[in-house]
Amino acid sequence: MGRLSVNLCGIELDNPVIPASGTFGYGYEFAEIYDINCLGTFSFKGTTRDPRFGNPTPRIAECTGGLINAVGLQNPGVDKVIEEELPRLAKCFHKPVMANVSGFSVEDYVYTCEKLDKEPQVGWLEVNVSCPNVHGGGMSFGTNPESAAEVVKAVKAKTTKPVIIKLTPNVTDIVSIAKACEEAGADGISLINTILGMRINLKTKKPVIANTMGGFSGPAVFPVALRMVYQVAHAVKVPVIGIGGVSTAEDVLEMMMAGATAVEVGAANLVNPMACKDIVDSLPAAMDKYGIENLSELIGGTC
Amino acid sequence: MGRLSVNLCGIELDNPVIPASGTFGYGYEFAEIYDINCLGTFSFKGTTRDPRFGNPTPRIAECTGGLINAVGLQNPGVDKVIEEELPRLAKCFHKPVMANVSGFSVEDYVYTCEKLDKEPQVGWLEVNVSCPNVHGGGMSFGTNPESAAEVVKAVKAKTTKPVIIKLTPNVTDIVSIAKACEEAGADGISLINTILGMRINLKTKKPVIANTMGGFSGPAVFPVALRMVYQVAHAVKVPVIGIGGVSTAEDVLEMMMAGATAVEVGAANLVNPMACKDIVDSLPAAMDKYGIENLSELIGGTC
Amino acid sequence: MKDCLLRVAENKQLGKDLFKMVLAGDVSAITAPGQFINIKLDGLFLRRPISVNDADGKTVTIIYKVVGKGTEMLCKMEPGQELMVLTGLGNGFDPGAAGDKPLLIGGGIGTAPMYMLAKQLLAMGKPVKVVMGFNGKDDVFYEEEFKALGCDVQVTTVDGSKGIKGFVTDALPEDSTYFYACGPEPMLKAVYKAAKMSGELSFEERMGCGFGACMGCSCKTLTGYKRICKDGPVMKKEEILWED
Amino acid sequence: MKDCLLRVAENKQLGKDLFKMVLAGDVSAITAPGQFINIKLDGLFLRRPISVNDADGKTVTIIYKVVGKGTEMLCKMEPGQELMVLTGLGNGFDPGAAGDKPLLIGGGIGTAPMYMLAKQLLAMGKPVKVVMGFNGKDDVFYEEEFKALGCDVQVTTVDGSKGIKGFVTDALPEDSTYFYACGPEPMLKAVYKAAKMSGELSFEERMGCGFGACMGCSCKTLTGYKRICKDGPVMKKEEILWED
Repeated sequence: MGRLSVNLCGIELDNPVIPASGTFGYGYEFAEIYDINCLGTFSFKGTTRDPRFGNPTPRIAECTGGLINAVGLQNPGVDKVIEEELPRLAKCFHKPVMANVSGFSVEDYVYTCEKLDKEPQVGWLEVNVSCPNVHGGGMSFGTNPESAAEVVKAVKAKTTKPVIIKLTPNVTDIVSIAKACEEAGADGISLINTILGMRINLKTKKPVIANTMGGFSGPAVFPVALRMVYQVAHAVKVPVIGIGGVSTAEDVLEMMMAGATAVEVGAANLVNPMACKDIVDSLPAAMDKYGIENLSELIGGTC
Repeated sequence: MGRLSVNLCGIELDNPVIPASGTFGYGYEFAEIYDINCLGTFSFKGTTRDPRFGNPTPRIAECTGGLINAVGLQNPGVDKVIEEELPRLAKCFHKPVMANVSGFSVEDYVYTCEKLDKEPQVGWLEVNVSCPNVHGGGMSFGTNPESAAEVVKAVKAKTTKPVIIKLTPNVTDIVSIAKACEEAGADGISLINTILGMRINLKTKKPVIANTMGGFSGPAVFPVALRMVYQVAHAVKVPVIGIGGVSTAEDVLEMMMAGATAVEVGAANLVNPMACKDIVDSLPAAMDKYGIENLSELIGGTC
Repeated sequence: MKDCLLRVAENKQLGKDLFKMVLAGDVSAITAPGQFINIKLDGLFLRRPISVNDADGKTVTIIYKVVGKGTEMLCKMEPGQELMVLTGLGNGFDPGAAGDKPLLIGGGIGTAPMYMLAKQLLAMGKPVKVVMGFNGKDDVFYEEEFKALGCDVQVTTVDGSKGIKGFVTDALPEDSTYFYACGPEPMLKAVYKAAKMSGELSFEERMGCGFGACMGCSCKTLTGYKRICKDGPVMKKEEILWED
Repeated sequence: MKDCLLRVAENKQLGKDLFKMVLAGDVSAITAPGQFINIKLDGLFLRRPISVNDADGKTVTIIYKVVGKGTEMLCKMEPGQELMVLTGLGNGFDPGAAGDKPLLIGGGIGTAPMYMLAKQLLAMGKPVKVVMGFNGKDDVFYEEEFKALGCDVQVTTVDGSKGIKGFVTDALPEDSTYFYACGPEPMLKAVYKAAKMSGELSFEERMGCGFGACMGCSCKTLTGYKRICKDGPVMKKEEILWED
């Protein structure tokens, strides 16, 4: 157990740095450029029951301090993920991986989670009830305490591994939703998913994104994410994973001071493919600077 | 009527650029450095029934692409505003001004609006039901269609000037709130107010802001603001004022393409005191670049 | 793929809003013509992907048009300044598929990547024909450079101010064995329809990462979903699926 | 208040994390010692307020400690580089209130603005006493500069490594007519309590704009609410209301 290690739902992580779903594929693009076993774990591309192409392009728009994406859950479907992606991943990643799951009905979530729960490589199920990109899709579950809790309850009933629920920030009261999920049996809460945003192309006078709107992420959303992590971490007893604009070791410390047990890094991976490794490498010096002996002493927050 | 002019609730503006409440005081700090009559109008410091000091300091935290403030509606109270601030303003500003009003009960709003409605300098009442800084304050009205509408209805019953309701973005469904306000008689909608955010000081491990959280604004929030302006402008018939991170003439055009009739400029004033004048001055060239003859042709949006 | 600090060795204007930049440093990851690099610029969140015009062991050359904030910043860079650049991105063209008489088709700024390809094909002993299309004569660039290499060059302009009046498709030779095309999508579509031979086409899309991680630039093909940035930007004619 | 492009004329290290920068250009808005300037730095949203150490018709000098991102960027600036700077902010000290025997009290970096004040008071023919407090001898700066002006200087250090061991309040002369103080809030409070004469104190607070628009740095005083940036940073002893 080193200075950086934290315990996430009963599984020891060498460090709290976790590439966020949708910014790290199924790992190999990054395994080509560094040994991804230096990570705490990573959350793989959002997986659904059936294969999906996602939304039409353009799917990307730049913003000050971030980007909007409207990928729309492109993935090969859970069966192909189990048949092809996980065996390929096993060759380059030797730690439990976080399986990120999306769905369009409670049955979808249960179907996909049940299959992934049986895979020995999978350490946690991260259930995304918040992706704002899909028409009539995930959005609705995460904006309401009852529907979010319903997904948690149904998934928990059919699975054995820790279930982490990933929440959308596009709500009036994040705390009520987090508490409902905890009561329904969630083993952890991760937040925030992207904030619904939009850009217009001044030349065409039409939206940049084919789908009009998309999910905004990057350093620009960090203060909003930190606030919600603080609110939720002080309202629930299960571990919280802080997500939203984390780009540096200092950001990791700030998220943990707000109450996070671990941290996911998203948009930063897209501009610096070495971002997560750089963060892991620079954590000890940052901890020294701020007088932190072990990261575990921050868990639960300092304020 | 020039290329830049727009009509806001029956009053002609020379241009759509309006410094936002809380970033422009009652005008004179800026009148010392440029002739503020070049503005469309400006929205003065949020005014309440009674004088307020606001929140304890520190009230300011820096973020990527913006800042968090927790000023908490410091103002001398409506009577002093009418006795001292408006006469002083009359010397340097010769256009109708927008009176920004906050309150902690429906009666507060009505009391303050009724007084300001009688002032000949006041062109519009901008009713802030969204300031997130005050414990037990404005927040609650703006997060719920019924309570927001209740404020609008009560104010409309006792006033004669256009009532613009300023909405908070910290909600699940901005459209339902905007529509409820329109039905209750609002003459216009302005959005977004600040997004609730937080920062922690790594050295002290405590929140930067004495009040823990505060309102996040600046270019970082622009994509969220633009999205909400688009959603609301396509759901209501009354004019919409776009607010949130506007810093350049291009940002003004983008807000108007999303459906705004006019635009408020907030955080930009704090880092560049000439920001609003610079925007007004550079609008014609930006319009030429994107083939826009008159700004009024954008009103209602282009997408 | 490598993320390297490259030094601006040259940055000169070629025409209206058109610039050529030479960057020096470790460019060893660039292995094929038609690949691109992705440039980090201060104050902009996303990197800017720009196709490789030429590369040797020590430098990479790009030709770019000033169209927005990123390229405006780029054109102001001075020799000696440094940039973080992801190099060796994308699959690139396959010179091995050229046959005896390859045809290179460039539209506007899409002409740029054809230069390195032409050099490689000529080095393989192939005669290289280049058809390059522009709006008008002031937009034409690199005609002399292609000729200096020894290419057979045909210019077309939409307004007829230089070369053949019309589009590249009005100037396609009949006897080519294989084509390589890069340019705006309407041109690619027209070439796809007009060309009787096989070939490959280089596509553009708004990208997130540029190296296959974010699925921002996916497209559908007859052989499945592809990422323009990683599985492309070059697609074989036979796999292309036009949507709409 | 003026927003001007100033050129870095000098930027040299004075001690551990301590730098002195001279900026040249239009500094005509600086009218009193104890005022501050507000510096725009690329990539940071808010400007960085730093007190004026000295100013003549053509340059302004600041002394700053590297404590975060902004000052880290500042200390890397090289002569010839330019910065947008709001100048002439705040009320500043009132040399006219000094009486016959003014006393200047600086704590740490708060010693910096005392230099311009000392110069003005000496020019008015007053004898100037300076008490400057630091943690240890390595933190002491500008002792020689104050002496060179002709000030009577007393250094105090918390660890006793130089001058009187203790705080500035352990070295206050009895016979001063008026004091001017700048330093950390605990020091200001101790001086407020210890000083028998009248005086003025310069405060710090996290600022939004720095020119009175945002009400970010307000404080309560016995004469009403004041903005540290506009109505301050200097407050008269008699108006101060300590909160805690």
